[in-house]
Amino acid sequence: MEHTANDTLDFHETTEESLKLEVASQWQLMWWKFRKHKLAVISGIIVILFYVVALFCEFFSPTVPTTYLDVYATAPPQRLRLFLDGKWFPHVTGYRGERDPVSFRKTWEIDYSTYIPVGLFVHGDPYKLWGLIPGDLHLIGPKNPGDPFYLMGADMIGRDVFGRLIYSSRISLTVGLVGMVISLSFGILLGGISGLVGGAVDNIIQRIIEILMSIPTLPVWLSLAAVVPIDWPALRVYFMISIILSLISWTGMARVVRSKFLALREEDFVMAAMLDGCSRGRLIMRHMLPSFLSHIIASITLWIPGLILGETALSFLGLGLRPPVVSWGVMLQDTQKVAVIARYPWLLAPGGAVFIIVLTLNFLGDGLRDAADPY
Amino acid sequence: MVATHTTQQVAPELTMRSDDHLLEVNHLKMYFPITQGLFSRVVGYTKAADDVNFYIRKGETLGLVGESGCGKTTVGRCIVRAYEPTSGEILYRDPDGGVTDLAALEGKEIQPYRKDIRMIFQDPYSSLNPRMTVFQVISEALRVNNLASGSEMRDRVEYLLQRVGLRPEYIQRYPHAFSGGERQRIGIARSLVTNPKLVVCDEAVSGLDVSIRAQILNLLEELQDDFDLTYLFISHDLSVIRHICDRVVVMYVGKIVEVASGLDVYVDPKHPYTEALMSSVPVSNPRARDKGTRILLEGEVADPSNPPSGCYFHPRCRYAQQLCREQAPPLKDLGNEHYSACHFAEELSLAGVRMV
Amino acid sequence: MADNRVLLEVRDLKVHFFTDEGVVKAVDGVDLTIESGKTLCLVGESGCGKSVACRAFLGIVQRPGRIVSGEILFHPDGNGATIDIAAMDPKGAEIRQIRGREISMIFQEPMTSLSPMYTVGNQIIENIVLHTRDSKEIARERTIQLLDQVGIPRPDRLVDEYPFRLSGGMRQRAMIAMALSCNPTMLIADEPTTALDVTTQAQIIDLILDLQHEYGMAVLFITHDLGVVAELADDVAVMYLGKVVERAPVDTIFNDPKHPYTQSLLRSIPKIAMRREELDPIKGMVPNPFRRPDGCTFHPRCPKAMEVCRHVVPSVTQLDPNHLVRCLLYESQEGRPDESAPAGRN
Amino acid sequence: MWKYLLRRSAYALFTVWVISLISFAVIQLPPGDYVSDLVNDLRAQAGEVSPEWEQRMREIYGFDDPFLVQYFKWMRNILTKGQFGYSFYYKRDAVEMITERLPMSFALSFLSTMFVWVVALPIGFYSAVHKYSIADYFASFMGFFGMAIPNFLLALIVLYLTYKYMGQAVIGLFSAEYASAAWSWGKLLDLMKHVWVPMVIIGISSTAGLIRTMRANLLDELNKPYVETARAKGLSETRLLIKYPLRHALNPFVSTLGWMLPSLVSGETIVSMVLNLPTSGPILYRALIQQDQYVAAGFILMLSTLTVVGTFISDLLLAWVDPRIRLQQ
Repeated sequence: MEHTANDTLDFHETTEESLKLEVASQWQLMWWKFRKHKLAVISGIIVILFYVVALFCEFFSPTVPTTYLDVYATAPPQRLRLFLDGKWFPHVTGYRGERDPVSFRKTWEIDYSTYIPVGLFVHGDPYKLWGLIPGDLHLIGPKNPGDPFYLMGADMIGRDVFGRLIYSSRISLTVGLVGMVISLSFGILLGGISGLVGGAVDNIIQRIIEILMSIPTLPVWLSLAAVVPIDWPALRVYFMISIILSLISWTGMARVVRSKFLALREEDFVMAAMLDGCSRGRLIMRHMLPSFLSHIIASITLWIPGLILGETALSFLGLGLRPPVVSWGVMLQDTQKVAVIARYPWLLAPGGAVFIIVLTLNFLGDGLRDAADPY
Repeated sequence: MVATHTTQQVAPELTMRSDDHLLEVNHLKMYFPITQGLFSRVVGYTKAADDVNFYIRKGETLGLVGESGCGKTTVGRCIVRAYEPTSGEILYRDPDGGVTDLAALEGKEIQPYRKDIRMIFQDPYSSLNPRMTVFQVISEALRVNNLASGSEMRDRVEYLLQRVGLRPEYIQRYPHAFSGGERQRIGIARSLVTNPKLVVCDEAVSGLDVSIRAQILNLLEELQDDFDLTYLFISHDLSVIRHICDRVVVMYVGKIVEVASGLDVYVDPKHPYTEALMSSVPVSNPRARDKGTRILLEGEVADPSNPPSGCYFHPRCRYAQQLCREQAPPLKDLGNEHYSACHFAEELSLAGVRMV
Repeated sequence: MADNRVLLEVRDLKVHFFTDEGVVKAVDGVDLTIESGKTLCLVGESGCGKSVACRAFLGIVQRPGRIVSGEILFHPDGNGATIDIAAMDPKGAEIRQIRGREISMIFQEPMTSLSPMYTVGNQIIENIVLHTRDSKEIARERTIQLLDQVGIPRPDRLVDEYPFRLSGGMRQRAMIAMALSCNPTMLIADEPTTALDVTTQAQIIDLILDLQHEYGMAVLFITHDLGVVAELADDVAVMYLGKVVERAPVDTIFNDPKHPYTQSLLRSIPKIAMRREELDPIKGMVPNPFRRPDGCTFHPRCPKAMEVCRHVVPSVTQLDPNHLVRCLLYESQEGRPDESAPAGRN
Repeated sequence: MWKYLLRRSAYALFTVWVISLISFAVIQLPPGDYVSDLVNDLRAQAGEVSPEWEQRMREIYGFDDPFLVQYFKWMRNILTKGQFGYSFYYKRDAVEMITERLPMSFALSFLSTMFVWVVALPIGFYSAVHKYSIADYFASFMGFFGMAIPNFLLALIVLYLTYKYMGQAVIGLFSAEYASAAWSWGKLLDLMKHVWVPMVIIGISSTAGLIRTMRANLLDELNKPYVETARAKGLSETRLLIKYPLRHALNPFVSTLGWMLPSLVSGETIVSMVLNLPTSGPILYRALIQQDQYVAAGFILMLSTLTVVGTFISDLLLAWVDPRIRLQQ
């Protein structure tokens, strides 16, 4: 009654297809599962596009954010057209200026009879990529420098909303990341301690987290943000705001980490690894962390939107980042008055960007979460 | 009448009582604190194992039985040192003859013994990390203990896979490719990879279907002979215990109530609890149905954090007397390696399992 | 009171699950008869379809599962009235009149089968009021009486207790009390003792036997534990991959099994009388539900498989009035009976 | 149960105390104080301000006391006299402003909570029971939509749309004729007419979140064995769903009040600023900008206390609906 492999494994049919699945690692399985979630894949692509644009915003923006042409203040968005009379001729419509007879305010109207030729990879405002590499190449822009080119209209002092939107993405998208890193470190540290040590330490950390969670975030954000001195340099304000944003959100992360730790600690395979003789460090890094990581990544994706929204809200109120720094929230400051939105609704464009990135990050995070445990 | 002169408690000596003992557990206690409040004040203890004494001979299979919550898993985990016992000794004889108290070891000192005493888990699903290949799972113990590396390690894993009835080609696969029975085989290979002396099988076949269970039981027996293994077999399934064990330890609420050879415990029990347990075993023979003689236990298993006075079993015992309510009975040697923790072990004539 | 008439007749029942990966034929042509006052045990390894089958008898198979074909004929009383449960709307009022009143069911997990949000009494009273239209007070009296009958101590207090404050054994008793509350003609018990300790299991088995004796109901007991079968069955049906492969009185199953699967199953269980007797397990394992073998589904694991087993689906052979087997080994002796003939009629 | 109640209230009190400390500390953080602002203003307008006068002002306001002393005085006045200090900016008693504005904030948060529950419960329930139906997909999509749009932006869009299509932006909670009138039936009706816009805007993202939570919880519950038990009893599907899974899913529902309230109050604050509602939001904002410290600290304290009380109530509700919590303490 020798048990040979052939005796017991008649039924373990291995086909080409199942073999692929059987030797697939965690990340492969996750990818296959994620791939089935079409909406999440599309969202993922959009999110990546956003971050690529943010990374090379100097190139993607037709202008630099400080450029303004006050004659074109509050000019409405132009239409981008690719053909003229059936021929390839990318152009935008021109403007016709009129002076309001009552208020003497100069207003701009789209003039469909004039054209401003537009080209790809045109030379325009000079910039320094990442503040280092000088250049003047722009993805898109008017062929004759100086022509008005306002794809999303111009703001109150004639700056290009589209270009500023692109520049803002760098700040708005990374404030979320920096905030995330801070709250993640806090969260993993305290959640890990809580989950690993347990007992009184765990109890106390949990109570502190509960207290922090029951404080309404915005008033605290507001009061902390109000503390940031007016004369601080932009970079310092930027980090300060990230810290303020993360101060509140680390609590949730700590809870996620802790509960995951507690659940994992009960798993037999962790005890088995301990009995194999693994040190505590190896136990955590080699046996627990991999099951953790995928969940953490999914949670992060679902959390960044909150931080982006937080920054936007603070800056919108004038308590977050301040000009000359451009972020979506800073841009939205202009829209605080009803009269402004009523007349120049295109100034709400940064809101659209916030909406799209938050929506896609949510879809992406949802897909990642579903794929995080592919077993 | 209690024959006090023959009463002899399992003596707490520091050397082993017999040369063929591989392991001796003496006065083992495992108390889990019950805490309350913000600062986790200790308000009581769950006495999961309370003064447990037994020994395991080299090469034998010792069964540990009892209802759920009786502390059998706790004892197993103390022996593999997944838990740090509250007090007591776990004496282990090294292959070279030296005796070590595993319960007294701390931190890194346990490391050398981890490879000698291994464990097989109940749940074949949660006991294998789904994110590691079969090779990584099985070889982990070799790797962390620097016992082998490279092709030597690979050969060893492949050899073991084959020994437990799996194809060596499966080495790079992940656990999700396997069924419950196959996973349990992987778990067995993991426990054997370090050439252990003692394997603690904690309900190792309880989660499996009848036919797979039989396959695994056969495999365990075969491996015992080939690898010269000693088993501590923890189970609530009395027919499995009967099948595989040489001697049996019966536990009730953290205490040992009876120790005897596999046959004696079934046909000649000396503790009323064992008698009731045996009587509850369904017999796979419809002609043996005899409802009238079955002893049904009344009430519920006692709460290990608040056990009754005297003998813990007295509230459910149909032979209980005043003495049982007042005094906790010691584990008495009744001769012929039969021990019972009942005041009236010698007087009662108890019924064994219905065997037809 | 057992008059041993046929209470439930199942003919060629098929329950399939339509999943994204394909169709799982969980129950694939089951024929059964259950007589009033008797206990039928349905045995098989996990995944053989026994739980799905018994849910179908109550019309509570959940999506994506569905009764595809077959009849479940229920004869509630002696005057010949017949109801086909399989043909009923699973959400309709008619079938709800049968559930909990004519046929009631107890489940495997006593810990989760009762809602922790309501008291034990509330959940039993609900059943009584639903089917008898008695007042709450009368139902409560009956509930206390039932709890007493199933051996729950201090029933007048425990009636107001929440399930999570009771032990597993007590909860299973409460479940039984609930199942019996409307004097059902049939009780379906789906592995009611699997999650319990052996001592509690013995108590519950005795309780069910006692109550059956008293109420005269039929019991359909699903289990994978052959020891339990030997303790309480009158008749046994052995299932493998969605089909009943052998059906006989309990004594015949244990002492003269015919189907190779039943034989192997019996050889797989350790006997308490012997230490280390040779176990002869069935080789291999239950195949993937999406890739069922052709012919006799057991042939790849069968020690007596013949070439013909690979292609020919065996039909039911009647070895004697009470003994039916679905195996090609026996078909040659009898000739091939009509596939559509209802099985197990006596 | 009583023990639980006692412990829970002690815990709530402690939280409020910690919050009071935090809110007072936060207000003290910025360099300078109201007097230095005042001095700057006066210098700009009138030229010279004597240091003695500045010093005297500081003494009057007690700004030179150590932090703990100031905190202690502040707390003592709140607890014994119900006084929150003086608003330097509005030249009024802070408590007046709080009693004027806070009830509005409370009412708005309360109404938003009701809105969230009333909308999320049936939609979540329907979505779970009709999993993967078109309506379910639509609800999920709307849920994502609601979560992605910042509430102040929604407020701006509503402003824009109402201005464009109705000729007048919906601002405030009252029509002009009622804004400063005393309470009357007419004023209440007027409030009812206006309040639903901010209510919906504030509640929308919480509603989206709650629909998703509700759906997920209910889906979990639908597969629980006790549902099968109930089905095997012969209960009708609707009755069964309401009595069992819905009741179970209600638990997390009640406990969501705990996490929803802080975000509702936050949302209320910012939406109020955009829509210029007579609630705490705009005042708090002003006070923070102007370093009007007693007003700011008072509002933060009261708003936070409000949420703590809300969480406390949700815990009590939870113990009331869930016997496991009630009986296992």
